[in-house]
Amino acid sequence: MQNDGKRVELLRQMLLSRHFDEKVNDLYAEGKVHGTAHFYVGQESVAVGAIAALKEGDVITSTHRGHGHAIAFGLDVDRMAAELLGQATGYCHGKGGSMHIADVGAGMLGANGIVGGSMGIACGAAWAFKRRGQDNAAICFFGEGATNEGIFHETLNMAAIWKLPVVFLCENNQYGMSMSVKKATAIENISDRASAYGMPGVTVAGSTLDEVYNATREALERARAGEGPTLMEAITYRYLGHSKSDANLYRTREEIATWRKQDPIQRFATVLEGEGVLERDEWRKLDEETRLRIEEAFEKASREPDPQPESALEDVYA
Amino acid sequence: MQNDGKRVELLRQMLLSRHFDEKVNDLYAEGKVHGTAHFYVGQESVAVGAIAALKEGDVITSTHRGHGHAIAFGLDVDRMAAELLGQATGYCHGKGGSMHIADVGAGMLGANGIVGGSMGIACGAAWAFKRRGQDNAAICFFGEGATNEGIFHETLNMAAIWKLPVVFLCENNQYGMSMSVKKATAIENISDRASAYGMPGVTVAGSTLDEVYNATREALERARAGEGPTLMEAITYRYLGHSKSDANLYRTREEIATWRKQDPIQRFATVLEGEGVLERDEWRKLDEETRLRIEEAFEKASREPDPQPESALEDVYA
Amino acid sequence: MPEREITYREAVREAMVGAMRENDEVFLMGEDVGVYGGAFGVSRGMIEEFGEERVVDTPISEAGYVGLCTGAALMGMRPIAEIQFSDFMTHCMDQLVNQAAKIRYMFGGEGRVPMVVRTPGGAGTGAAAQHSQSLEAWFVHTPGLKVVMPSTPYDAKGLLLSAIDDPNTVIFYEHKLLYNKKGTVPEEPYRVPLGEANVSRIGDDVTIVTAGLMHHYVLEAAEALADAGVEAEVVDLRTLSPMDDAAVRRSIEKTGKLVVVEEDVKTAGWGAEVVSRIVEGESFYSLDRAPARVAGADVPIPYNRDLEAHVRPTPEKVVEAVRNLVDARKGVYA
Amino acid sequence: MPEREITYREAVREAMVGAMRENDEVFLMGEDVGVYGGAFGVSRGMIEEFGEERVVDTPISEAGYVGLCTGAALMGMRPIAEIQFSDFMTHCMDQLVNQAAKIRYMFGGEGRVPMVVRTPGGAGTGAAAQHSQSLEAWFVHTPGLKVVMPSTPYDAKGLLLSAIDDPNTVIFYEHKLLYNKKGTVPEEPYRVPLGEANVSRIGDDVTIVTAGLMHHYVLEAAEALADAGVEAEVVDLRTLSPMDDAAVRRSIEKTGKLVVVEEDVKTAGWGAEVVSRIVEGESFYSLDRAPARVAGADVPIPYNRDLEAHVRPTPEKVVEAVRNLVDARKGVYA
Ligand SMILES: Cc1ncc(C[n+]2csc(CCOP(=O)(O)OP(=O)(O)O)c2C)c(N)n1
Ligand SMILES: Cc1ncc(C[n+]2csc(CCOP(=O)(O)OP(=O)(O)O)c2C)c(N)n1
Ligand SMILES: [Mg+2]
Ligand SMILES: [Mg+2]
Repeated sequence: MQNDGKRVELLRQMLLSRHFDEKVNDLYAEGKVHGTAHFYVGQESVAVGAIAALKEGDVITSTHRGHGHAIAFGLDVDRMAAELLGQATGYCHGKGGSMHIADVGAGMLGANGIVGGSMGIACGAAWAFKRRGQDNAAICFFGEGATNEGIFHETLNMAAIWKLPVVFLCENNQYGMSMSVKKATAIENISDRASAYGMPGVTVAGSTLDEVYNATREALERARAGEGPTLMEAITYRYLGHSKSDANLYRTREEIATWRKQDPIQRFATVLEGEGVLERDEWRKLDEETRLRIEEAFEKASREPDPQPESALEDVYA
Repeated sequence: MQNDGKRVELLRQMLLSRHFDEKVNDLYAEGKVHGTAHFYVGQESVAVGAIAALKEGDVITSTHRGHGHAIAFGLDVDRMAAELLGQATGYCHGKGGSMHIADVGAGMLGANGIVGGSMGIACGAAWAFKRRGQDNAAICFFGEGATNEGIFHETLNMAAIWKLPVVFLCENNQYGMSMSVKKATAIENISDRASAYGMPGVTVAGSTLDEVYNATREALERARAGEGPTLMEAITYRYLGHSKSDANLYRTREEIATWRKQDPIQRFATVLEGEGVLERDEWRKLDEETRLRIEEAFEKASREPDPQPESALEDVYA
Repeated sequence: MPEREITYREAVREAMVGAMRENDEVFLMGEDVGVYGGAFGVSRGMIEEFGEERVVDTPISEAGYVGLCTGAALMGMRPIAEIQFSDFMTHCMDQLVNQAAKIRYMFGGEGRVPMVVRTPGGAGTGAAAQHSQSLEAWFVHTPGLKVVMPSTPYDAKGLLLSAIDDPNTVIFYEHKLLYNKKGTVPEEPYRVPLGEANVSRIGDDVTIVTAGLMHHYVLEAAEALADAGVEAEVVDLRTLSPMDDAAVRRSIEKTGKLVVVEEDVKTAGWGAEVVSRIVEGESFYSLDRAPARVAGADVPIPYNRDLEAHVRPTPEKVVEAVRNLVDARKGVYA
Repeated sequence: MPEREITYREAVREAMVGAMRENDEVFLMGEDVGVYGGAFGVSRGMIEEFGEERVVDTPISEAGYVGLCTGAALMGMRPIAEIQFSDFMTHCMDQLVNQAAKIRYMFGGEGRVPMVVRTPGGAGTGAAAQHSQSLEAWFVHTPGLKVVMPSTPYDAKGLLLSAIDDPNTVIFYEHKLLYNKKGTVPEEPYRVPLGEANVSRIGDDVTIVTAGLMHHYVLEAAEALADAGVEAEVVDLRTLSPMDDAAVRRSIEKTGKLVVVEEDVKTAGWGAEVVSRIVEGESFYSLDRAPARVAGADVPIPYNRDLEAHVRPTPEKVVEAVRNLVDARKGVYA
């Protein structure tokens, strides 16, 4: 388990992630961001807990719902904000937007607008680690909806037969857009699918950061030891709509309220309080501090330069 | 179980299938057929045993290795032979060849040159049965290699959640082309994959016709009762190369010899002998009779007319 | 009686609802088409009328459900599959190209696949590279498929009804930026035949061939051109495959000038086929100028609004291309 | 010293072997590429030298392993993926088009995917509709991908080495009917640059643009035409994307006549792009005849040998098209 300073940092990351997405949500409502975005609010403990178990040189792949992964991986919220506003200083210099934020050099191999789209990429990174004899691993994040795409099946099978150092981390937030996991599959747990590939499957309470952290650490150890991949399922929930345009017709207010009660941030803060790592007013302060950090990021980003129109014709080929 | 006459008929179908493919193999060797073909020799008990459990109005989908399924389904060897020779009187009027033999009206929804290519089609037929309230079912044949394609995953999941009347019949003949199932997957049995969809999985000895028949009958009963699909795995083996051009470098002579010892036709004939249904010389006679029937089919086919060249431009649209 | 105006979205829905009332074998299948009403709200309200057996929410399995619809169609049903964004057609290419498009031919004419695949294409929504593509040229290049791309609510309804009737697989392209567009649409069912272009504006000076959203950009450009004394004849193809090049040819004989306006990336887009069909025939000799294409730039669609506008065709770019063509021999749009 | 002749198959292999000896980061991955040596024997013997870690047999999971190669390339490796028949590219369209082709652009230039996807295309083997397609136009229509289609053993080796060096994703089309074709190939490594056409025959009367197997049909036709007094200039594009239309343009200025010969189906094939690039520019005014395309018929490939021949381009059809073009204004090949 992490030391106290690290644990406070994890809380800070969750708060940063929460405030980032709440801010973006507001900006959409005000018509100040265009395109679309998908909010991670409610799921923060998964990205933060899992990524905390990584070490230098490890990589992640993300999804359409990628802000939280990026922040947990340490990406700069200034450059993320700039990207969302389409600025030249954004991670993708304004070409990618919310669904394509990446920092390949750092090991964040990209959000992805295609459901299941990054599963091959994660395996390829793991392949490179293995071939190069590096002691590194990849975490591949995806939603439970993605586990019904063919690519899920193909990549898990290959990772298993070649014992690739990758952790498949399914964030089961109960819905793929409007489709309930109960209707989309006829199984109890998504992690049950692991047995189809001969790899271990494990389900954890996604709202409990420590559970996510511990399970990921174990899976990463297995991966680094050459024992191959693990299918991890973190049970979680998204509070907000699927994307900016979602009338939430497929679920009830009560359901959302119930999940909000087991909020991952609250929960972790309470744990830290119990451990005597952090006092209540300290985390209130942290909350405010991170909120302001995000305000500042978007404020700053709004003053960044637009890309040159002609740059639209560049970067197609290397 | 079937009555005596039916059982002799099943033996006859297996023999017809064996002779058909051995004949085609010879014709290739002599350069008398072009394109490619995949031989079912050694697997006959699977198609014949499974299809024996069907009833009027049921359908099947087949694969690149489809001659045996077609014959077991009752397709006319004359028109099959004609198709292989590219004649106008063939099932596809010379346009399809070995990999596309079909008789949609009869319920044989086609061989398929794409690995996994017919799995969606089988589900669609099952969907139609269900929607129309028909008491029918589909058998979807495919090889163990096909179970690593994404479409396998997607269609099994959909069939499970919607309880479609379909039996997924995996013919595990140990190889997908040169790729051993042991290397291509990290699991014991292909039928273990059923649990990823919440459907039953069952593995049977494919060389034993009665086992195949019984398991299929059960699966079909389940399907017709609205209880949904089953993943059946029949352990089997192909004696000949993957296709006409295969140097068999990936397996040993001994392995082939071992499997030939448990030949499904021999085995079933011996059972019939034991049951007193058939005497040894009767099955020798049947063997010869079916061999001649195939000779005759190809002889006849060779005298059939070629299609008109202009017909190549027809049938793109209905 | 005043003519009824409804949106393009409603027109598409009306066609589906009409067909489903008429024929129990028609059903709609896709991601979030049920209570959610589809990502663009096209099927909103349909599950209430037809139930979840006929308005079917699928898992995220594009290949799987398009394959299933192919099989159902082969059995004589009339499936309508919805692909949430046309960019995801990449997932069901095998089902569409190797199965649905070829089954009839491979089986020697003994079988048919009367399926419709509806999908919204196009850019302009800030959704970036994986949610903004116009990939219809792939399907135009696939024998056995038909490709439809209506530009108005009227055509959307009439063409979709024809597509559902058609015994072949039809790829039906909608456009996100058209869904809210209103137009006159009769309440009763009617068919607009597949494969027939619509000459939506008469003019003597130049022929502009287009389809889908671009049709509106072209009409806008045509007005601006008219102000400058150039009368454009506008041919809305409506169906890209089979392509009504005869209609284009007739117009060219009059105008002697051809501009194609397409949203997809220029290189190997369907506009190249329009140009080629015209120039490789007699019409070549009717052209008094080099033909021109106004198309998407050969890049993925960028996120930033200005960058996106920079790479897309616009009415202004159409005007410029036409003026270059008309004004001077050498001013060909490049 | 006599010039060494090897087959196209051996040339492809030699490029792979050379690159793998030079650079440990290069590997080959695909179905049956190991002991089987690939469906067409291209990688035969390679697993013996490089082991199964670098010559990797995959499960039948085209999307999966092309996705894996995409990721490995993003990490700086140099994967070569083999798709057993180009018809199965339908399975990995998402990985190629939505991921590999766009990653660099979507990431604002911060990332690259130096992957090669080798695949045999084309008909003529009696393998029917699902094993005979020429789908390269789809990739020509995809910004971010390069598309190569060598016609000779020399080009196959030199272009493949360039493709492996290239920092972008390259789709490398081989042809089943070329594998046994022999030609002079230097033993040492050399590069043929991507994007440069080869004028393989000089002539004044007509320009014939082609690539791949069709190049040989065209050369055969050119000989027959020469006997009849028509001297064709032959432009072998070699790379379809980026397309060297400048080379075509230069030739047209001399000959004034254009015939494109492509194996893929005519409608919306890459030949339409060649024609369009020529006619929408200044070259339009250099043409003294309507250009013509000789292409595959707009049908799937049928099984029967005669039917197959009927729908494919042949040297005879090329001769006929050129003669129609040269002889008379109205005899345009339709
Ligand atoms: C291939 C593909 N199909 C469909 C979509 C549209 N889509 C975007 S997100 C989404 C739901 C994804 O569900 P899940 O994987 O559970 O992730 P979550 O949104 O819950 O985080 C859908 C259907 C897409 N982007 N890509
Ligand atoms: C999508 C696709 N990939 C690859 C192939 C080439 N291929 C044809 S059969 C085959 C092996 C199939 O193995 P399996 O499913 O076990 O069937 P079997 O041949 O053993 O009957 C392969 C790789 C194909 N036809 N389609
Ligand atoms: Mg989800
Ligand atoms: Mg097999």
